[in-house]
Parts: sequence; structure tokens; C-alpha cells
Amino acid sequence: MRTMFFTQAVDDALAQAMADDPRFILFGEDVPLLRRNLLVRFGPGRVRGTPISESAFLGAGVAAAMTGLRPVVEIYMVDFLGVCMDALLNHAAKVEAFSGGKWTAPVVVRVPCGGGYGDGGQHEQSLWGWLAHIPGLTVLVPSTPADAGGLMLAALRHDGPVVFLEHKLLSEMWLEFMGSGARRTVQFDVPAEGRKGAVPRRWDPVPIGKAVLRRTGDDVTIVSVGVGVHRALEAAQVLDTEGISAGVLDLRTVSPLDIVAVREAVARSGRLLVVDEDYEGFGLSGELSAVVLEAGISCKYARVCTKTTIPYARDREDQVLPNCERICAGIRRLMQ
Amino acid sequence: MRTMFFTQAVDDALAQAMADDPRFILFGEDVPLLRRNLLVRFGPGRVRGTPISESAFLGAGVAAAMTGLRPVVEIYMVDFLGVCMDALLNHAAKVEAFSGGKWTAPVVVRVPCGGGYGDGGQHEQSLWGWLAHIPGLTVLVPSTPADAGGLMLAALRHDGPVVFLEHKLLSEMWLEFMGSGARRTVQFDVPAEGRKGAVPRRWDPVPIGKAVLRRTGDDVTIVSVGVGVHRALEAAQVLDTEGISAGVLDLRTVSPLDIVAVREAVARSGRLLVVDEDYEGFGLSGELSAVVLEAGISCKYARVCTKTTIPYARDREDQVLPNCERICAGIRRLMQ
Amino acid sequence: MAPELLSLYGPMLRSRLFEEAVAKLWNDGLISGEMHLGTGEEAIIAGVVAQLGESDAMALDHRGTAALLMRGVDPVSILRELLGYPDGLCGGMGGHMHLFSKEHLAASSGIVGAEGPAAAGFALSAQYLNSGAVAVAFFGEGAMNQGMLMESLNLASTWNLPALFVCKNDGWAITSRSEKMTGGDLNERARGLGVPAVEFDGWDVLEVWEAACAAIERARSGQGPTFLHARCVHLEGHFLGMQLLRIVREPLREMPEIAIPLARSFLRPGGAALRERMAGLKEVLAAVLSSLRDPRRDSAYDPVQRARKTLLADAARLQSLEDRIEQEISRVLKAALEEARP
Amino acid sequence: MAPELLSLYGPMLRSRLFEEAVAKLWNDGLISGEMHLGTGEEAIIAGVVAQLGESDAMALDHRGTAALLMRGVDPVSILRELLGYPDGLCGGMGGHMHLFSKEHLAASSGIVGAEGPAAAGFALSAQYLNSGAVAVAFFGEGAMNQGMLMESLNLASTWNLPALFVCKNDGWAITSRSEKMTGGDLNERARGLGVPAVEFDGWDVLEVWEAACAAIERARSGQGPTFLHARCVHLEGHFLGMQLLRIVREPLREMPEIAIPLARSFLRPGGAALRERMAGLKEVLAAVLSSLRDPRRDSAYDPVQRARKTLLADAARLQSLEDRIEQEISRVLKAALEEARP
Ligand SMILES: Cc1ncc(C[n+]2csc(CCOP(=O)(O)OP(=O)(O)O)c2C)c(N)n1
Ligand SMILES: Cc1ncc(C[n+]2csc(CCOP(=O)(O)OP(=O)(O)O)c2C)c(N)n1
Ligand SMILES: [Mg+2]
Ligand SMILES: [Mg+2]
Repeated sequence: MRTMFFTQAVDDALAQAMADDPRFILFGEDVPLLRRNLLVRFGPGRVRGTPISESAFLGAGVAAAMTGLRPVVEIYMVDFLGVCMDALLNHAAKVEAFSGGKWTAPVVVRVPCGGGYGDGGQHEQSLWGWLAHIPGLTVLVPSTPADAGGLMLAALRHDGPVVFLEHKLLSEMWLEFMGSGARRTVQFDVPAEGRKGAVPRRWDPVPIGKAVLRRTGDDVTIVSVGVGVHRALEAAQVLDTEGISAGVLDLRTVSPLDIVAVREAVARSGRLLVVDEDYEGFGLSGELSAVVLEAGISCKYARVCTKTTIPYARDREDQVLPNCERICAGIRRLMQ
Repeated sequence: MRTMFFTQAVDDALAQAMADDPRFILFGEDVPLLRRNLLVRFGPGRVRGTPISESAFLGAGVAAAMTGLRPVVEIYMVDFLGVCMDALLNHAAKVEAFSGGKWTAPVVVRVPCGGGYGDGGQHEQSLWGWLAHIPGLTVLVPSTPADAGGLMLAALRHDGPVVFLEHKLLSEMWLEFMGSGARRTVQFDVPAEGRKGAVPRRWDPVPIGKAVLRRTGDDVTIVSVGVGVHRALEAAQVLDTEGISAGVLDLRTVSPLDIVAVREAVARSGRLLVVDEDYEGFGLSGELSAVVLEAGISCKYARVCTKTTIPYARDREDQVLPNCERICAGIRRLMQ
Repeated sequence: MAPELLSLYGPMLRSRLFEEAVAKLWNDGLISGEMHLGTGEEAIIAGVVAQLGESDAMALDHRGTAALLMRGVDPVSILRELLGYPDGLCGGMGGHMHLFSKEHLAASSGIVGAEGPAAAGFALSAQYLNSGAVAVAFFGEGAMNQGMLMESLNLASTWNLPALFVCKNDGWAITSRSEKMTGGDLNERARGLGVPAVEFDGWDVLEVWEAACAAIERARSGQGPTFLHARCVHLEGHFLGMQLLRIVREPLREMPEIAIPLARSFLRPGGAALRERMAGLKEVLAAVLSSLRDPRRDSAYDPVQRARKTLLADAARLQSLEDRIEQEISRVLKAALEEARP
Repeated sequence: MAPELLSLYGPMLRSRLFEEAVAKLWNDGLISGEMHLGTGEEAIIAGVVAQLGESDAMALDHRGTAALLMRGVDPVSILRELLGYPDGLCGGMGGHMHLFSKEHLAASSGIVGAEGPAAAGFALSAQYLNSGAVAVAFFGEGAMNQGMLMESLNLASTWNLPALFVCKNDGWAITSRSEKMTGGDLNERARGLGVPAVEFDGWDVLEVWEAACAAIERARSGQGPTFLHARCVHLEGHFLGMQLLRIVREPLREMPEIAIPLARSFLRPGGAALRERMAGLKEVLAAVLSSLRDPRRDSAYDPVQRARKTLLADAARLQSLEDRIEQEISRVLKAALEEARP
């Protein structure tokens, strides 16, 4: 078993796929420098820099995917998808339907997301639930290096558009780039298991749409993705000392949801707490409650999400993003 | 009492506000011709055409709203927001938070939405739940001429960004423009009460965030917006003959939700059916279930929404968009 | 070397007759939604598409029918798509503004400007897969104000992509005169994005052919993208049923419906001073008048009529071609309508 | 008539010292997130902002501090914002990239290119409310490839808005050389969007002042927008802690961390032929080398040093100004840090 950092694992899986199949190419702003290790192995034809023109190059990625390439398009932050959503909303997600199922756009959009390092509200959004609203998009949010690499491989093999979200707090690379800037004077609440972990010697795809139970527990099921999974595990440990047994389900894929796993877990525990770093309203947390209710499962329900624009001030940011205390408080209320 | 068509009512309320307050200005593509009746009354300084540059002019609307104007920005269709979401996601919705509450952007984005007339999947989306996911945006979806005018007036007076969605199937103007093109040879399933109705002599604002109960009923609560409300009313009438008593709650505002009204109605009936023309996953229908569950109300739940990209073929479109039969079938299942 | 005019006239006429059939079906209510015809721009499409081969790709706008036809897509399957039949080109899922043919590497979009990124992506595939192929984007002059299209010109330039950006300039974007909405000169704009620009008459198919030939040659030989700027006139206005054109064509029927509310609003108390109101009225009238003055019915700008005039020199050959095409289109129409909807 | 150099030097020095204090606080870990300084572009900001008045508005990018300071925003409240205190400029809600002052009509955005639409909107208010005011957008040359900025130039041109589009061209967009990513010439691009362009040295504050003066005059008198294209050098690179600059400054410490994985990847089986790999390596090295060769430490390009050289002629006056500013900044720093976090 090797161990790897989060982004290192993604790049490693990507490199494996690129070595196996010349159709994979990579582009985005600053990609030549940011993915320099891939550049010097696969050459400038396959690892390209772009102008700051997200609409053009993301749209180009979609079209290139329709004509024989398998592009991985990098966007600097998920927040910036605002300038180029058309390519996902009206093109990537709809080609297959529009063509009567005859044409697909197997493009992977690789994009950092998430907060916890003080970059402010226009640079720390999660938006996975927002993306998942659009039929036709697959949305992946890994929480460990092993899943990150495995899901990247799955994304690369998937026959349709995939948004692959890399949480900056888990990413050794992005956290240095945007958070610490090589300072030793700042510290962030980085989940150790998310940042670095064991990975397989050779990558196999982690199946899309399959959740994984990170912790079993009888009293309540915490469902989450990304950093939220680690916050949930932390909370579960705290609650353990209070005699509350909390299970933690890591969705890994936001769309399509692993409905079966969610229903099974909640049916058993009778309590569902969603931890979602994305905005609370009209997103993942609501969808999970619907999925449970639709199955006729009755449960107690609460959610710990981001309700507002994320504040810049670190202390207030830590209150607005889901944290261990808020999760514990939510569960204690559910237990009453 | 006067009667008016849907878009006529919106324009009338807008004209009233413009006559009262010179800060209201209007712009968008083709607005001089499309709003010619406002143009000849308020002049070309206040009713302006724009290039096909949504990012620039929507963003300009946000900024103009920060500096003393009250712009109404028209976007041709909600689908096209894909090219300019940044202005809403990262600017309009966040100015107030970013400025520490000191600065707001009272811009009204007026935009047609919805399907049912065969324009295809890139031109008939609803997306209100998608917009509502973003904290800081107010999202209005009127279903009658009276509400349309009253909510437009409320939007104009609101001290923050508002997306005002005009369903094309209810709009005499858009339906002619994009649907029939003055043909007498086509027919659409247009809800009569939505298309034309009584309106007050002088407009008063309809409060933002207040739902209205369109029909009382004991067995099940149907919650919807826009055309869905009329489909629900139609279904309720059908079910009446089967001895099922269905209430219909018209949200009118998608964000902020009238949580109290939803909970009250569902607590009483014990059954919630959401009719949502927007996409099913990660949207309004999920949020409503969460709102109910959070209050500890247990209920039976189902939803009739748009699950996929909207097909072009009229008959298949009518199956994919929520219709009377699907609603009836959903409720019958809930009653078992 | 340019081909014989007749060989370009054929596809243009075929497209014209096909679209006239579409217009009829639309008017009869058999086709739903909006309908943007390409009548009047056939020379631009023909002059370019005639030079495309198997691995060349096309990014089409809301007027994609002519290009698909000329590229060889089965006309019956297009018609059945427009009719919404499950065996249509896209299984009835796409419709008029969302026509796709994977086989022909042709993709449409109803989002103005989206042809830019699409063509860039197609061209990237061509470049990377080293196929010697080109990608063509067709769009209107109004689309040149859409950021993603401008970005795409720049991207094509910096990546040196084998792409043609074909701007069909009819001067209108729905009801707006594009010159009022466009700063500077589009050719200069393209050059300022690193793409050489050529402007020419889009109603003269041979002129189009020449310009496209040079651009395609440039692209195939690795010299990068070209901006082809072709003037044209859309004979049917923006889309079928367009009010501005209805007014022009049936003023007596259409004017009152518009004029009465307009006059009422003009006279309504509250609002601007008379001067401002007059300026507003002038703007509305100007749009109607410039529709009236539009050279739409001047056959000099009709690429089909124009080519035909020259071809009349050999009337017999022309006749036989026209007969053949007319027969084909009526067969197509019959085939599309005849078999009952499956 | 241009002002005395000393009166422009003051704000530049003040901004420089302020940002150096910010850099220190950032390095000490008291400021979170990314930190983009404006050191090196002070002359561009000063030359423009010195001419702005009460109703003029500014749309700022990710380097907005200098403009806010020079426009008169309280430096303590900016610092306390960066420190995340509830009594900071934005109550601690905005932070470095999202600084807003309603009072000064100044709004920032971390979205590259968003200054364009913002300035257009501000200018629209000015035009409509007939205030004779102008709106200024500050942005980098990399932003000129963002569609919404290009759209905004066109919008400003067609609406004849009183706007200045100030492009601070440092040649870099994070790690990318902008010339490689930009087709054509930016001045031609602006003109192709209907906006006249003026290019000049952004390290010479009097040159900036002159260019801005003419543009502001144009705007205030209803003649529309101008594109001001100013060359500059960012002394601290893209942002603090930037790896490329670290390599340049501490090659012995930084190189191994980069070189070892790079070499390993270069040698790894599977992948491109050697030629391609070499080309990739060359690209990485070129970026490092052009950072090395970057004229960052040449004081000729440092607007503060440059102005100072001239001002040394009257050393006594200079000294007294510098003393005063230094004292102010240290007072500001103390005030910002001293009162305990409320
Ligand atoms: C992004 C976007 N904005 C607006 C529209 C609505 N719209 C459809 S066609 C059109 C006019 C296009 O004008 P032009 O590019 O000149 O093409 P033409 O119709 O003249 O051929 C507009 C504004 C759209 N489809 N997409
Ligand atoms: C839409 C968008 N894309 C990408 C980024 C990431 N980003 C931040 S600054 C920057 C470079 C900007 O370069 P330039 O405009 O030249 O300004 P400079 O930093 O050189 O002053 C990039 C790519 C962003 N903030 N927004
Ligand atoms: Mg046009
Ligand atoms: Mg730069």
C-alpha cells in the first residue's frame, strides 16, 4: 500500500489513465505550471494552458468530448462556474437527450471547491447540490485520497459529463496555493484522513453512485460528503462518549444519489442528520429528506448546512460552515 | 374591477411604479420593441435596448442598482441565465453580505420561463429552485395576473435582488411571440385563470414570501407554483369526484418560502404532494419535504416534477412536465 | 478552383424548397415552437459546406437546417424531427433549435454565441487527432456581442485552431438593428482577437466559395482560424410569424392591434415629457420603417434568385435540375408525412 | 494641468507602506486566504484616482486596496477588515477580495472581468442621474480575455457611458504569460468594441495622470468611454507566497521540492516521446526563467522609486512628507492591532 496526499492521488490516477489512453487531454488556466508533473510526462499537446475565458474553453471541452477526445477541463474554483454555466446547463448536460441518445459529451470538469481557509464568500462555495439539480450531470465529491483517485478514474471512463469536485481543505496543493501560501504561521482544521491516506498500487475505478458507510451507528444516520464526512466522524466520536451511536454515510457521489444506501441506513436508525457544506436551501439536504419520505420511511430529520454567504472572518466562517459542535447539537436535539 | 392578461398586468404594475418613481429604468434585448408601450410613455432614456451581452448588462443592472437606480433587467429566457449567472451568484446575491449589510442591489430580473409550447429543452426550463439555492436571491413565480402585477410591484420595492419569473404559458405576449407566432393552427393547454383575470384598479404590492391557499382540502395538500398551481387545481377537481379532498397551496414566492403556511397545511392533511415544473432533484420539491420534516411533522409525501431534459415532441413534453393525470395518480397512491 | 455555379445552385434551391415546405408545415400548426428559417443565407452555407469533408465538423445556430441538408443529413429525418416523431433525426427530443447529427459531426444550439466554444472544441479534436479536418461555426452578427463567442475567437487564435468563424450579417437581431448595438467594426474586433477577417457579399455564392476556400486551406494547413464576415438578408425576418414583418406585409390587419395600446400609452398621464415620448415613438416607428425599407424583397439579395439569373443562360439544364429538386422535395414531404406517426 | 509630482507621490508611498504592512500581517498569519498586493501599480491607481470626485465610482479587482486608500477610505477600517474584525470596513464579511465602501462608491470583485459590468452599471447611474460623474474599472490584461469584460466595453460604447476601462498590464496572469494567451492587440480589440484606446507607461504617474485626465474629460463631457492601457510590474508577483517568486528568491530551498517530482515524472514510463517531454520541460523552465528575468527588481519600473528619484531634488520637502506618511502608517497599524478584537 502506498500513501498519498489528496490531490497527488487525483493526479496519479489521471496520469495512469493518460498513459493508457492518448485521448485524455488536460486544459485550463495555468494548467502547464499547476500540472507540471503531467506536462513533462505527456507533453504540451496534452497539457495546455488557456486564456481566462472559461466559457470558451469549457464549452470547447464539451465539444471536443463529442468528437473523440476525453478532455479534463480545469476551472480554478467552483464559484467561477458562474461565468460559464451555460456550457454545463445547456450543452454538456443536454447533448445526449437532444441527440435522441445518440451523442454524448464525456468531459470531466475538475474543480476545487469548499471553504475553511478564509478566502471569502466568492471563493469558498461548494455548489454541488446546485450542479446536481441539472439532469444529465454527474457530480462527484470525494472525501479521501483513495476515493479521489478512484472516482477520478471512474469519471474519466464515464460516458457523459462529470463534475469532479476537489475540496480545497483536503487538497495539499490548493490549500498551499490559496490558503497558506507557504506560510507556517497559519493553521486550518484539516481532517487528517482526508488529506493523506492509503491508496492502491494501481488505480481501479470507484463506482459512481455508490455511497460508503464510514461508521456504523444505531441511533442516527449522518449523511454527508467531502469535508462534512470528517466533521461528522468527529461528531460521532464525541457523541459516542454520551452514549449516542451515530453512523456516518459518505455519499461520495452527489448525483446520482445512492438512494438505496440512504434509505436503508435511515430506515434502520430512524433519524437522519444531513451535514452539507453547500447552501442549505433547495439542495442536497432537501433532496435527501425527499428520497427518504418518498420511500414512506418516517424519520426524525435535521440538517447542518451553510445557510448564508460565507463570511470572511475565520471565526465566523467556522460557525457558518458545518462544524462538530453544530452537528452534535443537531443530533442531541434529534435524540430528544 | 378590471381584467387583464398576465403580462399586461405586469407591465401595468411596472408602468404605475415608473410613473411614481423616476429611478425605475428598464433594459434588455429588444426591450424598446417588446415594451414599446412603456417606451412611448417613459422615453428612450428609461427603456433601453441592449446588445446580446447578458453578462454585461445584467452585471450592469446589479451595479446600477447599487448606485441609485432601480433597474428592471429583462433576460429573454431563464435558460439563458447560464451565460450570465455570475452576476446573480457572485454579485447581486452577495453585495449585502460582503458589505457587512451596508450596501444592497435592488435589481429586478424579469425573465420568462417554463414550457408547454414545444420550444425544446434549452428554451423551456423553469430553474426557480436552482436560483433559490443561492442565499440572497428572492425568487417570485406568480400564477395569476393579479399576483403577477402585485408581486412585480413588491419586487420593485424590495431592497435586494429579485428574480421575477413569468411563465410563458400564462403570458399572452410570450406565448404569441415564441409559441404560436400568430398562428391560429396551434393550441396549448393554457390555464384560463392564469392567462387572464381580475386585477385591482390601482396596484398594491402582494407580499413577498406569502403563499395563498387556492383550494381547501382535507386529505392531501398539493403545493406548487406557476402553471403547476393550475394543473393541481384541475387535478383536485378530478379527485373530488372520487371523494378525495385535495387542497392547493400556491407558494407564489419560491424564496423565501412561506414555511408556516406549508407546515400548517401539511400538518392538517398529513399528506404532501409537490407539483414542480422545475427539475425534480435538489430543488423545490426536496426543500419542501425538508421544511416539513424539520418541524417534526410526519406525512406521506410524493412529487410530480420534471425529471429529465424536456423533450421537443409535444406529446412527450406533456408527459414530462407535470400534468393532471400524473398528479392524480400521485395522490391516489398517497391515499392508499 | 471554384466549382460550376450550377453545382452550388442545386443545394441552395433544395434548401430553399425544403424550408418553404417547413414554413408551410409550421403555418399549418404541425411544427411547434419558434421557427427560424435560413432563407436568404443559403449562399453562405452552400459556399462553405460544399467544401467540407467527412471529418469536418459544424457548430450551428438557431438556423441550422440548411447546413444539415447541404452536409448530407437525410431530409426526411429532419422533417420528422421537426414534426416531433420518434424516428426523427433526434428521436423527437431535439427539435428545430437543437438538431444534432453525430454522423455528420453537426451540433446546433439555440444559445446565441455557443457556436464559438463548440467550433473551438471541434477544431481542438481535429488538431489533436491530426486529422487535417476543420470546424466551422455559423452565427449571426448579433452573436458577436456575446462574450463566449469573442472568447472563442481568441482561444482559436492562441491555440492556432483549424476553425472558420462564419458571421452571417443580416443587420438584425430579432427586432434590433445590430449596428446600434455594436461598437466598432466587427472585422477589427476579430483582428483584435488575433483572427484575420475577410468581409464579402453573402448573397453571391461564388464569392463565398472563394473566401471559404482560402480560409479552409489556411486552417487545413495549420495556419489557424479565419473570421468570414458575410452580408446577407433574411427573407423571412427573424422567425416565422414575426410581428414586424406581419406589420409590413399586412399593415391594415396588424397596425391597429399595435397602434391602439401604443397611442393610449403615449397619451397616458404620468411619465416623461412630450419630447421624450416623441423620441420613444420615433424609435418604434423607425424599427417598423426600417423593416419596410428592408431589402427583403429585392431579388438582388436573394442568393437563389441571383444565381438563377446567371444560370438562365442555359435554361434547359437549369430546368432539369430544378425539376429534379422539386420532385425530390415533394417526395421528401410526402415521405415525412405519409407514414403515420409511429 | 497636471498636479505637482509630490502630491501624487504621497498617496503612492502611503499605499506602498500600507501594503507592506499588510504583507507583514499576512506573513505573520494574522490575515487569512490569498493576498494580492498592488505594489508596482500605484502610479496607475494614483494617476486616475487623484482625479475622482464624490459621485465617481470605482469597480475594483482582486488588488483593490490601493484604490480604496487613495479614494479616502479609512485605512484602519481596511486593516481591521483584513484582520477579520467585526468593525472592519465590511464587518469582517468581505475580506481582501471583497472590499466594499458604499460611501465611496467602490466595489471589489474576485471574479476576473467582473469589473467591466460593474463599471458599466455605475456609469449608467451617472449618465441617467445626470451627475457628470464617471465610473472607473481597474483590471489586469488577463481579464481582457474574459467575455463579460469585452461585452462591457461594447455596452459602454453603444450606450456612450462615462466610463474608464483601466487595464493594468503586467504581462502575467498568475503563472501564465498573457501574451501567449492573448490573440491580437488589446488596443485594437478595444477599438473593435467601439472604445478608443490609449497605451502608456504605468510606472510614470504623470503620464498616467495625463492620459486619465483626457479620458475623464471625455467621459464627463458625454463623449463616452476610453480604454486606458498601462504597462506595469507587480513587485510581489501574483500574490504573496507565490511559488514562482519563491523559487526565484530562494532557489536552494524551493527548487528541490519542485524538481524531484518533476524529474521523476519526466522519467516515468508511459506517456509521450522524449521530444514532447522535453517540450513540456522547456515550458516549465521558461516560466521559471521568465520570472527570474522579470524586471521586478529594476527600480525603473517601480513607480514609487521612480517618482522619488525626481523628487530627491528637493530632499527636505520629500523627507518631511515621507516622515509624515511613515508615521501615519505606523499609527494606523497600531490602531488596527491595538484595540483588542471587539
Ligand atoms: C444567450 C442568448 N441570448 C438571447 C437569445 C435570444 N435570441 C435568439 S436569436 C437572437 C438574435 C440573434 O441575432 P443574430 O446573432 O444576428 O442572428 P440572426 O437571428 O440575425 O440570424 C436572440 C437575441 C438567445 N437565444 N441566447
Ligand atoms: C472568472 C475567474 N477566472 C479565474 C480566476 C482566477 N484568477 C484570479 S486572478 C487571475 C489572473 C488575473 O490576471 P490579470 O487579469 O492579468 O490580473 P493580475 O493578477 O495580473 O493583476 C486568475 C486567473 C478568477 N478569479 N475569476
Ligand atoms: Mg442577425
Ligand atoms: Mg496581469
